[in-house]
Amino acid sequence: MSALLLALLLVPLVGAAVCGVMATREHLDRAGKAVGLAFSAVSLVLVAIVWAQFRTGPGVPRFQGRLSVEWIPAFGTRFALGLDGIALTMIALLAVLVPIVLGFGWAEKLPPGRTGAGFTALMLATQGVLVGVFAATDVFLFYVLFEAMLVPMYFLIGRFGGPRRQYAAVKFFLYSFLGGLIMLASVIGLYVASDARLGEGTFDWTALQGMAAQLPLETQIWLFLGFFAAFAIKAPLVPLHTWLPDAGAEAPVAGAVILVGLLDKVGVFGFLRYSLPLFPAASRELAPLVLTLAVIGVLYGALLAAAQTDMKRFVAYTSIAHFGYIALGIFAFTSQSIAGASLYMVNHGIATAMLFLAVGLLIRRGGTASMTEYGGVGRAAPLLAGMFLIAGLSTLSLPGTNSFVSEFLVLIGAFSTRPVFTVVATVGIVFAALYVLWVYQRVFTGPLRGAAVVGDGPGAASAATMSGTDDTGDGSWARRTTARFGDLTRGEVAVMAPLVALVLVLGFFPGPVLEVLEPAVSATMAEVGATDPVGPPTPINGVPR
Amino acid sequence: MSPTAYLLLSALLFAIGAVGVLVRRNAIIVFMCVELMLNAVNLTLVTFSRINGSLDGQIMAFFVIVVAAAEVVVGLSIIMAIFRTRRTTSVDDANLLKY
Amino acid sequence: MTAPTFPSIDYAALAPVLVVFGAACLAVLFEAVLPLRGRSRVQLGLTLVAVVAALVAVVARATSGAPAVSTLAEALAVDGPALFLWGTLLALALPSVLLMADRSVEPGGAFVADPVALAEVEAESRVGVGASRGGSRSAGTSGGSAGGGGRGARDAARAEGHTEIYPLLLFALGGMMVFCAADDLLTMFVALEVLSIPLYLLCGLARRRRLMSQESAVKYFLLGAFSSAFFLYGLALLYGYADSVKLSDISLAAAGSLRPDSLLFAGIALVVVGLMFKASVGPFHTWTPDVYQGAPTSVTAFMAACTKVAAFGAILRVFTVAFGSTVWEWRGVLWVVAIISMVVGAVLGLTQTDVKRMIAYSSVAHAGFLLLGAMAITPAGLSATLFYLLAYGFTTVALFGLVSLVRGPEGEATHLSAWAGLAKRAPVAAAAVTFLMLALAGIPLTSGFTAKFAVFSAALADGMTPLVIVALVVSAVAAFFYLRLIVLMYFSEPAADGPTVSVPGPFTTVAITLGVVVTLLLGVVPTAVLGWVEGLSFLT
Amino acid sequence: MLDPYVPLVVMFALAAAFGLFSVAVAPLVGPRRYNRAKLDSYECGIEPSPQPIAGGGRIPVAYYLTAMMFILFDVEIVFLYPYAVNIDALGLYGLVVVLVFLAPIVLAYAYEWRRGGLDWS
Amino acid sequence: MNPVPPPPGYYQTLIADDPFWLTLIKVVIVFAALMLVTLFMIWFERRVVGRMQQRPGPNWNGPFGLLQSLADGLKLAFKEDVLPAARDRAVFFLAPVLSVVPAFVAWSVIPLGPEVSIFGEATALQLTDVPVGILVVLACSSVGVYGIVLAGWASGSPYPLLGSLRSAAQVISYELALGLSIIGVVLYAGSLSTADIVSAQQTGWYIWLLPVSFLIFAVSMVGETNRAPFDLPEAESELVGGFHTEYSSLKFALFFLAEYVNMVTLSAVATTLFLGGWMAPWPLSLIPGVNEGWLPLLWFFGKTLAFLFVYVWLRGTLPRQRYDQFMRLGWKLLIPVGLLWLVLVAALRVLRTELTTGQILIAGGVALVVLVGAALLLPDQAPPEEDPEPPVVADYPVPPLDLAVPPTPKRRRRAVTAAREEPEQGGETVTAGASREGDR
Repeated sequence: MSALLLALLLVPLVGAAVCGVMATREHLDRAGKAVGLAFSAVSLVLVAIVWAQFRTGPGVPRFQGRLSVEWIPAFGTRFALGLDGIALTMIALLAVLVPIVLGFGWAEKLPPGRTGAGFTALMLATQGVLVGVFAATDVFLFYVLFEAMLVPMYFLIGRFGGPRRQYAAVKFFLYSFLGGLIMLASVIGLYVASDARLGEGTFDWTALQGMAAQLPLETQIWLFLGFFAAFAIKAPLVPLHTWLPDAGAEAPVAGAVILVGLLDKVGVFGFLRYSLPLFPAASRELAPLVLTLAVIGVLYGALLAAAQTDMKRFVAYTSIAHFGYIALGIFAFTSQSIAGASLYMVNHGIATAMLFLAVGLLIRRGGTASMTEYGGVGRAAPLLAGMFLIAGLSTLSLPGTNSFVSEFLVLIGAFSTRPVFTVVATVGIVFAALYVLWVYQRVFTGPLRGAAVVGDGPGAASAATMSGTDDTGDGSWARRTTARFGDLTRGEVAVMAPLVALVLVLGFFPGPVLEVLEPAVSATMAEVGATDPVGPPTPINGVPR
Repeated sequence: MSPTAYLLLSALLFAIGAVGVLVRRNAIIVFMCVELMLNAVNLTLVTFSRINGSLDGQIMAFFVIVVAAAEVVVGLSIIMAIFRTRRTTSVDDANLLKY
Repeated sequence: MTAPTFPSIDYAALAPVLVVFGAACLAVLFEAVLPLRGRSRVQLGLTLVAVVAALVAVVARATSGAPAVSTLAEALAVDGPALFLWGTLLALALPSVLLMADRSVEPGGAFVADPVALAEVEAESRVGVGASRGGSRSAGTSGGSAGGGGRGARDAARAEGHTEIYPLLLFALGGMMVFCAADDLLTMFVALEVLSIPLYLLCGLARRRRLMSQESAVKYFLLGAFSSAFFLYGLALLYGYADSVKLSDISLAAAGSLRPDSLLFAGIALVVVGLMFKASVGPFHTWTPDVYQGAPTSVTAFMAACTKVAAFGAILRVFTVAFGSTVWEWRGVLWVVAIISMVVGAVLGLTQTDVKRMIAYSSVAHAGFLLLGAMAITPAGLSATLFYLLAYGFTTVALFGLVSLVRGPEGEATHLSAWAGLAKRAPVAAAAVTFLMLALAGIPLTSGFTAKFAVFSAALADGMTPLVIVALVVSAVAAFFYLRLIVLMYFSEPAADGPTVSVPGPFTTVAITLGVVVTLLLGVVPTAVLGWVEGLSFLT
Repeated sequence: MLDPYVPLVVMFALAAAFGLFSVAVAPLVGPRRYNRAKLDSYECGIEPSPQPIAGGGRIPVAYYLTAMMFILFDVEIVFLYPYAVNIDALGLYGLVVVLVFLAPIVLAYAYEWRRGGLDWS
Repeated sequence: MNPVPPPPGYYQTLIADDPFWLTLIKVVIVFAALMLVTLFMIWFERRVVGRMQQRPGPNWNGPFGLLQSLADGLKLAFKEDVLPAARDRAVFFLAPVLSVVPAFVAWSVIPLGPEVSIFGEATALQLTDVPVGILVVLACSSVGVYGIVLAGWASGSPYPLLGSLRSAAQVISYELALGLSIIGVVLYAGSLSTADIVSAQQTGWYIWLLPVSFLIFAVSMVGETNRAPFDLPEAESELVGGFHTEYSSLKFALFFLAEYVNMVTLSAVATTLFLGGWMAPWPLSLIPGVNEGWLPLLWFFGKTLAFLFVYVWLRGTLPRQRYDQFMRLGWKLLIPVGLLWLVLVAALRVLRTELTTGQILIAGGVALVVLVGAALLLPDQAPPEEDPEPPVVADYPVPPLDLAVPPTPKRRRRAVTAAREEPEQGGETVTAGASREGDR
């Protein structure tokens, strides 16, 4: 399994290199895209094998498929990988989403001078680095990859993004980089502390976990805050979130999926993997702070989502609300809430991906992300409307969709320890229903209207120019008198279908995923030193379905 | 005379040189101020040599003299080159490089 | 008169320095006797051979496990750090030499044509006179053919370029090597001058934008001489305090001397100011941007990389060996200096519109980071700083190599606006610049990150937490202007009459590739180098 | 016991007094017949080609060059004096060191010669 | 036969015991003597040159015209003191003083004679003997340059400026050779004290031991004092009067005085360094007691006068040199020869005490090989340039009779062929060259 894990890391990177080379030749563009897709498919297969081999149940080791090679002995750092349930689910989600977004991007018209192969290369590079981020069991390695993943994403946004892409890319990079640097201080602090306590400096997660928990509270708090800064920016928690709407709105849709669906998960993943186990005392001490931010995030994200007219920004703000839930679940310190949060990470990825893709399909047709330019799209493109609706419902956690299970787990788990926060957060559910349905109503229902849908209004024209699409050569649009665009093509349906399936399957049948998550969750509980408030922990498989 | 007086004198010379470097704008004069500083150091070295009762300080003064000579040569040639190109030695007139 | 005792000389230990200085002298001789045609090739060959031979000698010495010695009447300490610094200097000199030698981008190289040769050719081609210094005579040839021949010869002389740069470079290099191995302040001072003076000259030799180049030379010279005067006065005061300028004696004296401490502290302050000037640590950095911008780019590369190595090598040695016993008295001041340096470098770097100036300010910020490591007078601090120097040097050399490739009609186009959309014109060059910029910013998997990590952890372990925090914030600020260049190159549309990126000649290619590869290797697998620097300690 | 340098000072004082007296007395003893042309700079009919610096003229480079060369060689010679005094004590070692010291200077000298730095046109 | 020379530093301690009144007396006497010698010298020069040119020279004032110089001096004192408007006030006044003072001070260290007794005080015929006597002389001659340069600069007029620059360049150029030749003496004497140097010559004058040093010293001495044939700063045909063009009256007299005192000083130094100072010449030195008491003054001034005669002789015989010839002589002949000679002397001196004969032979062989090698590397002297101008036969230039085209010189031939061989690259080169014309 170690070999598989290494392969999971390397395959996308090799693919990225191959595509990157092919991107320099104009005529290899299509071939490059195909090669990239093939590589991502290989990754998917590999993940499936790993998943099958992953052992669950009580008594499994903290990490499976461990791989540890000496890297920089002078720093006591090792190239160490290993999987726990949480990491596995995230990697699996990644492996699923990357082929989908690559498939989505297949037909995307790119701005002049940009090649699809280059785009694919950057996507695969992101995937490879992200696998490493999730699988790292060496804090130094984690940090290295944590910073390294900024680079391909920076170029994804900066090169393939919307009109304000430069601003968004730099903002994204600087926020994350600053957070990372603050975390670096803590990483070094951990190292120095380990040097003092263990006799030699180490970055091994297990060793550090044993050591750091013994640190005095004050030290723990300082170190915790260093990590927290990075993760809170990444997650993002509310006062540090402002880069996300910009980045989400300006990134290309496929990039936004990975950015919001997975890259940001590193933040909450970091809470789970690093903040809690390494600094349990500090985590408990500062939990109210985080919870406050989380709940504010839930409400603030929901309110601002409702106020958006740009659909990509809308999705970004809904994500902020969701991240609030996840953080709430993590810092409530119950098995249910943490399991729920872990599951939420997967589900949010799927839901957001789908929502983004649906928005992307709409933009591909209308040429703009502005809601005011659309109206009654459901008439012209019923399939698209359906997709959007499923994604929206999943986002608002309608029972039967995947998100419901996780949100429910979070809320009931958190309620037992933090009733006040939970109650306030519950209000967010109402908001969610409000903003999703409102958007759906404005865009998809009613008669055909809006410049992007029916006319050659200024919005359409400018949008067409902006995205570089050329609609004069396509006579099929002109023949339609009602709408300028049609429903989903077969290819587009094929791209969306797996997501629909996932939404529904995980909505009704989350067991396998929870099973994988369970050992990691209980280990985290043990590491943070928290016990469930009432009686023995309820088996999390026994939650209502 | 007490050696302190020599030390004070050399410190004074050094300070005059330093202030000159900072205040004057003509390259040649700035340069001469630097030389003044170097020679103030020589005086200090020789005085300390006397105080310490060792000859090292005087030997060091020799080294300083050599270095000062080399600096004079190189400095003059550079200043001369710029003078020949733009016919001024004022540091203020050298203004292509700005912050 | 008592018979003097003569110092013993450990030739094996000194071999690298001797090779470099010997080659420098030989190069002067070549300059005097060789004919103009082909001289540059011979000089380049000699320089390369000397640098490589010295490098081999350093490596041989380092691997042989020979004990650290202080030789030449304890003027030079050939110990672990000294050998590493020598290796670094020589390794950095190699690409710098190649950059200087490149003539493919600019016919005749980046330096002014040899005025003597030009005058010679001119005299030869003058109609009717025709007598040259070689004693040949061409009276009676027709004016036209004489003019035409003169033209060809003139171009040839121009193409041959300035060959004095090689001996100058070798002398500077030798001075740097002595500088960072000097075991007493006087040797250090002499070495300081030996390394500075050729650099002053090299700065003023640019073929294009000559005024700017000469101006930078004057500025560098005046401020350099000013700073060495400070160093010297500090030396004198320390001599008065300790009755010796040997670093170890100063340390001993500081532990218990009857002299007033004001001498010691004034001496330390002045010596440190002198050293900081050379290392372009803010607030003593004022010459840096001007000189970096004005000097020929290949010289800037050499200066930026090697001078910093040498200066910090000396700073490390002085701090550890001479001032180690008084560290608590002076460290507070250096905290302020380090903060100023980092902040000034990052903040003023933001406002720059010229690439070379921008890198100059970045180097000021980096000097602040380096100071962090140097201030931690611990083995970890020492090894971290040494590693940082190596990493930073290679990154900088490669970066300036790339800067020299971006050319407009007026020579190098260093204004930021000229770099817009460069990625479209030259994807490979842009990618290399990007990578190096990320290394300067300290992104993981580049040498910049490894180096920063090492330095910061050393500083943190030595109790400089606030400084490390400042350094991290400054890193983020500085990242902004690195990113800005990347943004310009990748996300902006190229200007219609923008500069072109020349196809680099083999020399430049090798130099840049070397820099990029080392930057990458030190970021990904720094083990070998870290292993080397780890156990090093100064001879006290 | 008199410091051996005191007579030097006395001599200096006497010579300086004599010189200053002469300079000071010169305008007093001579006649004064004002004539504007007398106060002008001396000319002999032809405009001298190198103007004085004050008038924007330049000093030929060769003078600077000579000055620089002088500084270098003079410093070299200064080093030879102490050696010459102590030649017997320093012995063979001293000789070798002095030769090593001279070698770069000779080299520089050869370079200067060859590159025409010693030529006056 | 020769008495044992006193130990080094003997005269120094002897003189150091002088009471202050004795010092004062000596100072006054030396000063007065110098003035007298100058007056004499001016007369002497004019008379000797006159004789050389088959004319009597000054013979009207006093016996043999001896008072001519005094008359000239008095006349100068009563001339109008012209002060040019463009002068720099302070410096214009100080320059003559600066020029004359070092000339006198240098005399303080010249040993005029051995131990004598003045008013019962045992002392030496020397104003003072300092351990670095020779350096005092050199320092004084260097400071004298300031007087010249400042005089030229302060005049605010082109001729003096150029004259002073020339003069300064000349003095400093020849000072190098001078310094080098003195080192030879110091090598053997082992001391910088002038008295010690003279004592060291008890066994033999250095002119025999160090002939090359002496020659170099003699030539440099003439150059150093700006005397014919090296009197370029005062080249009337080019520079009117040199650095003192704008000076008149007593100020001019001071420069004049300084020049002559310098001449005398250097002659005295040459005597001290190479001719055994105050010691009697060979056949006379066999007479016992000839080197004691006041008698050596005679020998000393005799030798000095001999040098001064040579000065005059040179002036009367040789034409003035061209400036480039003069500088070439200094820089390209005197300095390298001086340096080589010095190394040779030092090596011999060291090796004689350090090595066996066999080793000396081996070292000599090696040195020879090195020398030969160095000689191969030495730059080739340019052959004398032929006059490119066609010979003027009548009032107009005519072409040479042999109209053969001379062979193309090597260097140019290569350039021409190179240019012909690269026509393809030529285009590129030309455009590149054209664009490069825009260089600043």
